[in-house]
Amino acid sequence: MAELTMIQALNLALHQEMAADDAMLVLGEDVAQTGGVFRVTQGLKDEFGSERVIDTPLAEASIVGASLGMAVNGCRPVCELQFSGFGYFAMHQLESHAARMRWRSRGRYEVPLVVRMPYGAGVKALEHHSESKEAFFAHVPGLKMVIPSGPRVARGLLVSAIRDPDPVVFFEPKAAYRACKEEVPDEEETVPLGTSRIVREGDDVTLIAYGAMLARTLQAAEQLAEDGIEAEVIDLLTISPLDDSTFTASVRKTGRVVIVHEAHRSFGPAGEVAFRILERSFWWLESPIRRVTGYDVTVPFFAREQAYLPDADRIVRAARTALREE
Amino acid sequence: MAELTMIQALNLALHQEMAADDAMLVLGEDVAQTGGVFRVTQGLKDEFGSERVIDTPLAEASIVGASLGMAVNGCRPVCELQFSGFGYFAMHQLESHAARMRWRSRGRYEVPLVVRMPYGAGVKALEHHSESKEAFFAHVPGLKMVIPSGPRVARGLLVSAIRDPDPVVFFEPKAAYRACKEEVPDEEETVPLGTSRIVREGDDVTLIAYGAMLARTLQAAEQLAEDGIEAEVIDLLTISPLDDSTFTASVRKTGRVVIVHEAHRSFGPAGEVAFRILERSFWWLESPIRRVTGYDVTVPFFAREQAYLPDADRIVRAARTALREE
Amino acid sequence: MPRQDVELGVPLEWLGIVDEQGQVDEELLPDLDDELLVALHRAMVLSRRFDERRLQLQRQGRIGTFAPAIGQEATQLGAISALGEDDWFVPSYRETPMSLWRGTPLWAVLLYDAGYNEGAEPPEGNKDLPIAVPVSSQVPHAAGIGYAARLRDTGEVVLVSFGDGATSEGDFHEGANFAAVHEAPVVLLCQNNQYAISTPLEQQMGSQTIVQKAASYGIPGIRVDGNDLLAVHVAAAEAVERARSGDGPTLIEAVTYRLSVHTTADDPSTYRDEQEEERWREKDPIERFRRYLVDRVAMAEGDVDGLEDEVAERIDEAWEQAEQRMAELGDPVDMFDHVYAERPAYLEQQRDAFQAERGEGGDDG
Amino acid sequence: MPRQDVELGVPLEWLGIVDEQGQVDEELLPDLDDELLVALHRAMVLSRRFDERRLQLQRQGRIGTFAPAIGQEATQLGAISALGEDDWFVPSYRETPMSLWRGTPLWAVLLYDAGYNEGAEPPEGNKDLPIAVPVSSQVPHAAGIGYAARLRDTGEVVLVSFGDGATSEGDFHEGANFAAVHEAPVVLLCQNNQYAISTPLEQQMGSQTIVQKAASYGIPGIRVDGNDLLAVHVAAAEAVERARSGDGPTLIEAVTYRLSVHTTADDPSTYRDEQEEERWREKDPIERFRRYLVDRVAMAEGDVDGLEDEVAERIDEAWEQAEQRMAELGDPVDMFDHVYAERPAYLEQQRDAFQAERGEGGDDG
Ligand SMILES: Cc1ncc(C[n+]2csc(CCOP(=O)(O)OP(=O)(O)O)c2C)c(N)n1
Ligand SMILES: Cc1ncc(C[n+]2csc(CCOP(=O)(O)OP(=O)(O)O)c2C)c(N)n1
Ligand SMILES: [Mg+2]
Ligand SMILES: [Mg+2]
Repeated sequence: MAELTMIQALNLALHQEMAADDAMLVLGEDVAQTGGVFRVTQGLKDEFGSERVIDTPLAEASIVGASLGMAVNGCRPVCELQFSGFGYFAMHQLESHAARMRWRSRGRYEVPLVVRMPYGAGVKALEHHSESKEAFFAHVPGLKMVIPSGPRVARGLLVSAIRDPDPVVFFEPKAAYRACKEEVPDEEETVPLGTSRIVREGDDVTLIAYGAMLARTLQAAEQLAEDGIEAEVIDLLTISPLDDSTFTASVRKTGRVVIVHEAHRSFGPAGEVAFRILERSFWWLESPIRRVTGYDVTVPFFAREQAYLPDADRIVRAARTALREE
Repeated sequence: MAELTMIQALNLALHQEMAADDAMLVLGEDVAQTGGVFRVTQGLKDEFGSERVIDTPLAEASIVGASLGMAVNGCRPVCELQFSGFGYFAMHQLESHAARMRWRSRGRYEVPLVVRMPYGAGVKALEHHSESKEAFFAHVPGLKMVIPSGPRVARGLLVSAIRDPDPVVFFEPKAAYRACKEEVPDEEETVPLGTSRIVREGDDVTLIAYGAMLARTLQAAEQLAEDGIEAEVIDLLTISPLDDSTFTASVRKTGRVVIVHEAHRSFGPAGEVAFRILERSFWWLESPIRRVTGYDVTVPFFAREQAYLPDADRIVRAARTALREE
Repeated sequence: MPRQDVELGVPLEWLGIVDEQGQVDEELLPDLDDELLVALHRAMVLSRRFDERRLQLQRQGRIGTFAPAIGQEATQLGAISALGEDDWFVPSYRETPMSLWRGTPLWAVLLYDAGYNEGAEPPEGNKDLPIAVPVSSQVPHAAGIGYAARLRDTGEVVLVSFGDGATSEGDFHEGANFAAVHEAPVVLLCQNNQYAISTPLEQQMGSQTIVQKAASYGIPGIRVDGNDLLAVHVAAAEAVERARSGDGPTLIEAVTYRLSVHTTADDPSTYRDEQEEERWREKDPIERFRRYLVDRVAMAEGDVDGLEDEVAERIDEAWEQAEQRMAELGDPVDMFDHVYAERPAYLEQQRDAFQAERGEGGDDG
Repeated sequence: MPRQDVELGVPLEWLGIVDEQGQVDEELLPDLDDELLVALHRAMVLSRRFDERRLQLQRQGRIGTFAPAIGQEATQLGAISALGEDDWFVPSYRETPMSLWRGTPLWAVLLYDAGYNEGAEPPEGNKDLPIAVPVSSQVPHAAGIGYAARLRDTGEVVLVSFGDGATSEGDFHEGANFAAVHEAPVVLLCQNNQYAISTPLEQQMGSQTIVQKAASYGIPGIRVDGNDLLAVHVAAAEAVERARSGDGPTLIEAVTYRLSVHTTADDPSTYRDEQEEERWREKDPIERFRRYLVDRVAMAEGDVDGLEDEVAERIDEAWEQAEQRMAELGDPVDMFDHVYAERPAYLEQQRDAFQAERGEGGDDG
């Protein structure tokens, strides 16, 4: 048991899985010699050698495409794209191949592949380094889309993703990389894909979030509690396949919902969460589902990025509005 | 005034706009010499020459990227990607540049670019030729996403898209390319971007559709009418920016809604339409919003593609359920 | 020296063995078993007749669109016959002759053409990837399969096939470079059939040859007469050998011609003239190889007629089998299979709803 | 002939003029005005000092991360000085020296570094694209700008700059090929600074040189000593001239070295050793050019000191201006600008809601 940042927790997962399974590889731009621009893969090359921990050419489509080939030929590649803003370079390999190889070959070829990408705003980075387009990947059948919120679940989810027989897009919230430390057990721990969790119980309003927005949502819940409003906070963890039982059950209890994400508002993930609620818990709704999201503008350069992001105040206001209405 | 198929109507728009504006170019794979795999660009090369109607190398990212360059340097390129299933190859050029150049340069550089892509299932084509991932493009600030349903609006929308100062992704429903003919006026006619239309009035239930699904939705409305149920049918035409006034007004009248698209269900466009209704017309809803969509599976090869697609029966059933509930 | 030429550091060669007139360069002639030569001839004829039959079936509306390989049989069979059974084959979408040689049954090809996903399932034990439709996108896969083969020390080689137009795509570039950097055991076979749909080479690329693109990756390149089966075979065998012995990838440009349509949706008369087609028809690879066989191998002209009957019969049978399979495979509910290893709950619900609707009992939405 | 070498059909050359020891090849020496030479030297010094100051500012937390060009000044200024004012310049993200030469004010660069979108707006009349962060993605833009220039007969040339790692991306390949096929007036300048972040050339590409990639596109390639300003200038001037006269693109590989960090987030000691850096520091392009100037042009050693003071002052002033601009630009509501030519209704509503919330009065969601 050690207190770890998310970076350290992810690094632990990679180390342990590589040690446990010779078939596992790590590849990407600058992942080997320097351990990645965020050092998530630090130490792996020294321990497992440069055949299993590979600095690739600067070419995202081939990183994903070659990983797929490795997966088909008996390996378990975990590749890194340096920022999710550069994931679009590999979109066709993900959509047209990784997601389809099992299906296309009628189960003959599996693609046990993890594509790691740091995502999200809030670290004063350059353009394209603050993207949150998880909706792209969540909309593709055959892919799984996972986003951890803190060190411990990050480790558990990454282990599950690596062991999963299907391709997983794994978004890591840069803003949460070093934001806090958590106790992470030394021994194996997994968090199953496709399961969300209640991180705070409450009867008055359901707040649904994930990734870097979870911390801000919990902050909002604290603020609401000061006024005697008890929010139930749900951390989605897996965006697709989406666990809709936990939040629809919560809505049946509270009748009021706010969905929070930093992705752009229009055509963002909140739409799917809302539709599942409509389909399963409509009659329990006491006010319209609300969302607090990034705006429909390109994420501004960092001087203005905090204004773009949802914060606790916006979430509190939305919750209050949801509670006021009926 | 002539009776035209959608292909002919689009061709008319291209001819007239090229004749009217020397700055307009058409480029893409096989668009010049043969007039495109669907012949939408037929005759353009003969009339306007191979400098303005360009057969490009087989490379989607550079087709979009070079088009952007042309747009920045005084041209109005209309480029074709042969099928929307190959549009992911150019995703990074669309997301990271076309959508952002105006914004990045603070208005100094405009990108008056149209990216045409045939989309959708139903024509017995090969794998990747039946995609409907308009949600990708609709989620990107700075892009517009347009989908016509029939010949006349196709022509009017394409003209508007060409004249628009911003990049427009223009999806053409293959299944509607030659499905019917419509009167299309010889003289100029435009359909404004960002405006949906009511194609059938009714008080009982609102059916919202677009593209190739409009015809099936209208068919469903006819079937419902046989039982005395009057459906209001709305054709979105522009997916983004989404006109939410028309359908939210309709919902206030009917209280019941079914959204239809052939895109996959999860994280599909219906989520956004539903959320706008929640935000603007929740209190008028008399039953949960329902959706009839493609399933969350890769579009099957063509022997099974009709089973994948929404049909009139599924839409009718959903409407009846929406009406039954309260 | 202040101004001087740069050396490439890799060989770029041209190779032909049996020319159009049937002239043979004895020194370059490979030493192949007669049995193999006869089998290759048979495979060429089978592929040709199979394509012709499929063109008919398509016109009759019994199958959908497909990409015939007519004219490219020497390239495909010359190359694939250099690959071992335990090696990997990564096709694009025009490789029926190669797939048949590797063991895909005729009926499976027909099933695919008729729009059934089941046609794409590789036969048991076979190491072919399924058809890749997005041009060039399979090249990085080959690099990865090759990397894994080297890492796991399996001794496997990977042959990946693509067209002339495919070399313009970023994926070709990235995949070739990935393989080159890692000296992966990959053979890059470019079937230069002169056109990408309607687009001829000179509008496709700035370079005069495709083989010179090997220079970009620092790998050997060989340009070969793609209608000369023996030349292609020699080039491919050298490349396979190089790959297997750890010396990395080779780019082969096989210069050939698509004698038929791009796919059945295509009309070549809109972009090329009869004379050009005629010139290439004179270079027909099957005819050239047949003459060589009759000259060199104990094969009589008569054998060819027997072959035609045999081939026609095999194709008839295959169509019957395909029809039978189609009848069995009617159920569209199978579209919910193989999306993930395990079907997630929401997909199970969608499947249930689909089944219920077909019973007309269920709700939707 | 049955087996023979393939000809590339394009020249691939190496060029150097003033070597490390200051030896000059008189025959290759270009005939440039003293005034221009002095201005280029001044620009090199300004860029170097500006990068150094920015490294300080970044460490103090006053600006964010950026990519210094220290060590690459000869490559950048040699090349950009061959371009006319009416030509286009398409940078990636390490081209501050070039941008400054083209007229971007120092304060705008600082504004960009401090996270203000306003810093990316090109100055009035200037034909530079803004910084492109996604590696290689700007290469196709240059091809398109060039195509339009040719079509509209403007006489413009486009210079696009990118790194060694950038050549691995599909976009480089596609963009270069597009330009080559259409003989667009484009100069492809590869700044080979030996590393892509931590990745050295030999892990980046299979080829021994970058210049040989020109063969893929059938365009001339020239490899040049990138720390020799005159050599780079000559190569670029030839390429610009070729482009302008309608003979299409050229690939220039300028061999140089990034003497400093990749960006301020980088620690080079994790991937390269002091000795290597030392060897390259001895080849410092500014020092080499200064010696040449003192020898050849009527410039005294003393002039250099005055230059340092002048440059320091300019940078001080620029930082003051930038701070002033930042103070004026506080309002985040500007993030709703320039998304489209006209703000659509839903975005107007989001903007209104944002404004209302800041007044603490509004609802959200
Ligand atoms: C990425 C992508 N873009 C476009 C297409 C449509 N398309 C199918 S085949 C083809 C031409 C391919 O030409 P080439 O590589 O020469 O191979 P050939 O068909 O001649 O064998 C095109 C453009 C596609 N399948 N994939
Ligand atoms: C498409 C893309 N992938 C990854 C990155 C992250 N990244 C920024 S610079 C860089 C290395 C670029 O190397 P090179 O092309 O040699 O240029 P240099 O930085 O050395 O000037 C990388 C990987 C990026 N910006 N864009
Ligand atoms: Mg071809
Ligand atoms: Mg570099």
